[in-house]
Amino acid sequence: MNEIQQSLQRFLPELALTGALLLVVLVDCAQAAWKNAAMRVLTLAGLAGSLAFCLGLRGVSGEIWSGMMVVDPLGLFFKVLLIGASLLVALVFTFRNSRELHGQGQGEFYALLLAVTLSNLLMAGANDLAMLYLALEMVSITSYVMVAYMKGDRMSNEASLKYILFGAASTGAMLYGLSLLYGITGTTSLPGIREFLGAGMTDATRTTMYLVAMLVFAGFGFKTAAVPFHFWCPDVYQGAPTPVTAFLSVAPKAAGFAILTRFFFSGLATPGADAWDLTGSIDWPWVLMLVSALTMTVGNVAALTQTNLKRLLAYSSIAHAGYVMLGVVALSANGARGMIVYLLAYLVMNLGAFLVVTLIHHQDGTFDLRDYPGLYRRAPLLTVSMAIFLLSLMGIPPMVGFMGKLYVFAAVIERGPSYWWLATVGALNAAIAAYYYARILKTMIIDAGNEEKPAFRLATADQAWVAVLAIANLLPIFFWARIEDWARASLTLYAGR
Amino acid sequence: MNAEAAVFYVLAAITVGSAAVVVLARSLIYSAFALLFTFVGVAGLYLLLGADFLAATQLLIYVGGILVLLLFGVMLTHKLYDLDLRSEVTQFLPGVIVSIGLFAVLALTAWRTDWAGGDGRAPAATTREIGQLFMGRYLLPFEAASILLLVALMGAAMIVRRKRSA
Amino acid sequence: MTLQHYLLVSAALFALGVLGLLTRRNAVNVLMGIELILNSANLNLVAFSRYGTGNLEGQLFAVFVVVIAAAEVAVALAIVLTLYRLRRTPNLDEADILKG
Amino acid sequence: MDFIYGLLPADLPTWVRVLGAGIACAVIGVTAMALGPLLYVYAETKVAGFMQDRIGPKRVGPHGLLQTVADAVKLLFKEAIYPAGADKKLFILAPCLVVVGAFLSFVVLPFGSRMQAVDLNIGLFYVVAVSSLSTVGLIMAGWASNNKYALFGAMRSAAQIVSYEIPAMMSLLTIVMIVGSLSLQEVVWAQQGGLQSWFLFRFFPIMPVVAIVFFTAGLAECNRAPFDIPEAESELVAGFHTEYSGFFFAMFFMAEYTEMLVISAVTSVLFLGGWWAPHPALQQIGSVGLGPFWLIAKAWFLMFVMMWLRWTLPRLRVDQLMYVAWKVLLPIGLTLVVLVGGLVLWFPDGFAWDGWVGWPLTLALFGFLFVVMQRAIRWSRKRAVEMAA
Repeated sequence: MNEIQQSLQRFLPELALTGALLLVVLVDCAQAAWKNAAMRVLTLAGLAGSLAFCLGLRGVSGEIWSGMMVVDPLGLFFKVLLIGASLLVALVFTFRNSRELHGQGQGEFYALLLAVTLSNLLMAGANDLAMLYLALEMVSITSYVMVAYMKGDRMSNEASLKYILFGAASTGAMLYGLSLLYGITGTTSLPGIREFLGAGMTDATRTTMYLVAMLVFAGFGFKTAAVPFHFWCPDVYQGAPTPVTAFLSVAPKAAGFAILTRFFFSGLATPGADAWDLTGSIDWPWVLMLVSALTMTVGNVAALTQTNLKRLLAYSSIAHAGYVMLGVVALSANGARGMIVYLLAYLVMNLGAFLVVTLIHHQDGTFDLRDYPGLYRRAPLLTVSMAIFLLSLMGIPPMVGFMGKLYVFAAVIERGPSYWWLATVGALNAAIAAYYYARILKTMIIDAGNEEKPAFRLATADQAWVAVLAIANLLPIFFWARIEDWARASLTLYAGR
Repeated sequence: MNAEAAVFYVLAAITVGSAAVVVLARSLIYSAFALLFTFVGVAGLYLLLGADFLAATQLLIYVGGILVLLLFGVMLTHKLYDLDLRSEVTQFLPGVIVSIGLFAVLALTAWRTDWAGGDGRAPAATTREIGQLFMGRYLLPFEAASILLLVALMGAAMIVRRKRSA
Repeated sequence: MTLQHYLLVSAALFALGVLGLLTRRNAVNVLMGIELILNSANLNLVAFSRYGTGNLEGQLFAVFVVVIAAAEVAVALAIVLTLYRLRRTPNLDEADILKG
Repeated sequence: MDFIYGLLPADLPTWVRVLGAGIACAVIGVTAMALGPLLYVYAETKVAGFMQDRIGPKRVGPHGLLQTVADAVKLLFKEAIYPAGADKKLFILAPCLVVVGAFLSFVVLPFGSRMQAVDLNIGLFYVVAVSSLSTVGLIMAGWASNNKYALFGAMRSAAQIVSYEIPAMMSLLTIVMIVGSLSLQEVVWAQQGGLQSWFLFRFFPIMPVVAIVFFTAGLAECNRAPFDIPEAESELVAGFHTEYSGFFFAMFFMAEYTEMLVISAVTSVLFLGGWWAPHPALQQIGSVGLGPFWLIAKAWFLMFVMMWLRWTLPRLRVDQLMYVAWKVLLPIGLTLVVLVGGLVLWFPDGFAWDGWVGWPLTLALFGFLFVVMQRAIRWSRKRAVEMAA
């Protein structure tokens, strides 16, 4: 009983979300006019409460629920990031300012948002193969439903179908890999697996570990949309309602990186050594380097020719996953810090870009870049903010995006000359990306538009949120020391047993 | 050849044979009904492995739930009473080559790897222990799974329900 | 019977499931292939649980997989039904608005 | 099986005795299962006749006793007709699956303390699990018939069975919580000591409700009236077996009545003490155990209740059918699970009034329900007449 009580205390963020989820489902059954407002408030309150509970867990480290999950600073960082992403999405995107969601039932949306957040948190702290797989599938299944949210819309439906078939196949492959891992090590708990692998293994088993790693990576690659498991990504991001796209491009991806980090560092690292040291079983860096380089390149090159902004941002988000992966490749504390910083930056810049796209779609009903000329005159605030978001995505100082790139590139270069080619690939990619981001800016600002279109009428709340997100891309540079302290403090993985 | 081996080979033949029908049959409905035998065969293998609880779960959920759902899916996505439920096949040859290669790799893995060894005894009668584990060590995944089922139920209902005329 | 026998059966199921994924055009049929894959992984888990350590972890994992599979199929079929309602086809390659 | 094993001469080799006992069991079992429906169909016609002020069968044999035998013989010799365009393989396989699904449940039914084919420790779970085979069989039959009414009937049946399985499971869970085991034999042993310790009469106002939920769901699971929408003559001809004739039709018939027997027997095991006599003194005559007698008597009584209901209650509409499953029985079932869970925790020995007050109260409750239902039916008939006039 005592253990359950202790687990519950360290599980308060998740409990708050669960409570809010159940309440939203109940309220949705009511037939009242205040229902929608109540559900929105409940959702926001649940998320905010969850965030508040997270603060109480600072510095706590340990196993909960008999080793099914762990609480540790890195997990906490991801929890804050994930809850923050959901909170921002719930605040910024409303059923009023999105043409796609307008008129759809609201209860399920909030319930699903809370459910995805909850599963993301479970994923960030999973410490057992069963829990890991369950959490991953929970995130996936709830995301499938969110993508199909626009009833009667062909694109939404088609996107969801592709998503679910691709997702089910890749998680199926991952499950097979996990089952083989259980067969090799005889346990499903990550610390147990590390203990076993740390004791050394035979050559035959090492070969099997390659196979396991490949199969398991199918699942993680699917979640983080890394090449070659990225095929679903553009279709899904284009077909889903834009708020959902914005959410999916940030939260599950971050959760994917959380679980990737935990699986590789907590499950496969050498016990006793530095927490960021992997077993010498497989040449991990080379595998990850290749994936990272391919992901960046494929994403950026494909984005070059896109005119649909949702699709363009989808490809660019694939590329960004490649940059984040650079942090993982470095396999060092600095690399992990780079990953953390990059994900933080990515959250504010990507959500901002998607918000602008949504607002433009709300007024003009288009996602096509060819309809964007002349926007500067019609909506100066949106254009300026978009410029900030895009410059941030490019990695231009002093935006946060620059800090993210700086940290990951530094971490890679610091690893030695054999890694420098990767940094070069990354730099080249940044140049390609700069081209298509700049093209959007040019279209919006310089190209002459059709003067007949009316000026933008934006709600005050929407203007405020755009401005807040733009400032969030600019300001952090001024109190960077605080952020760096936080990132450094988050670099502890619970690795005991 | 002892009795256990005989039972195993029969079950394995049923499982793999019907799985092949699932994948190769031209008619969708044959695939679906062949899946029944795969599921039952796998349930039999579970029994042989001493996992009686899991075998019953397999029957209940796979046969009574998933298969019935799939059959509904097959029938609702075609003209009813249409006998010719064709399921077209694309890229057959490359697919076969890939799967044969995959099978070879997995078979080799199964043969060569040094799997974690125990004393070779089956876990004791499982139902009670599984129940206790669900309420003990696996409490969190157990509860999380219930949330998952709730959300999936809600989501599936939301997706198929026609848009409100409001 | 040894562990390897069961692993072979499961490997065959997995390969057949992948074959189904690769060659079928019908969405429901692809789902069947996915079920084969999940079943093969489950068979692995139970076999390892029996012949490996003799602990129940594998069996419990398998129970969760079964539950997840059920939820996944329910959602997937809902989506396939909507596709059919909108498009009058369950075939995947006719779902082709999203391209590029 | 042990029982018959004991009857065989002890000087035979063991394997002969085991084999002999096995074969004898199988023969007796299958014969009983196959011939039972003859009896039940006869009973059904007689009950129906009585309820509707008719005489029922009376020409063939004394009191028409051989009527069903004659029917069966006719069915067996009738030509098996395959509808045009039907899928012959599946058409034949379907009734086999349904029958197998129905018969497999018998494996775990305890007829006496030692009269049980296998005492699986997942017995209850097993009973629920094998019944899924029948569901697939139904869909197969409906599809293979190449007839849209058959297919509609099959899909309705399947949807209905799957829906009602959930409340049935919920009420099963309460019993499992009280007993702490899934083995049917242990469920029966937990009800030792006569009438007052049967589960139906424990926790007075609660267990009767559990029993009603289970029995109602069971009734729906074998597609019996008032839940016989899938076979509603006026809408869907005869449902999934519309196209069947001859031997295969007989198989469906057999499966249906076998399922009725299984549901009744399981209900008896769960709530009516299984093979225990109402009073310990009635448990055996001399050295002969009366276990099978009591179980079969209880099961037959419940089958009679099923027939009674069939000829009394009007049929539900499809939407009402689903409404009852999801919005009435399921919430009640969930509440009961929580409630009984609490009771098991706080009153491990049952309520104070469980002993000698519980069962008369329960019977009074059922009597009350009976009267209320009778009134309701009479009232609705009167209204229908008024409306017509």
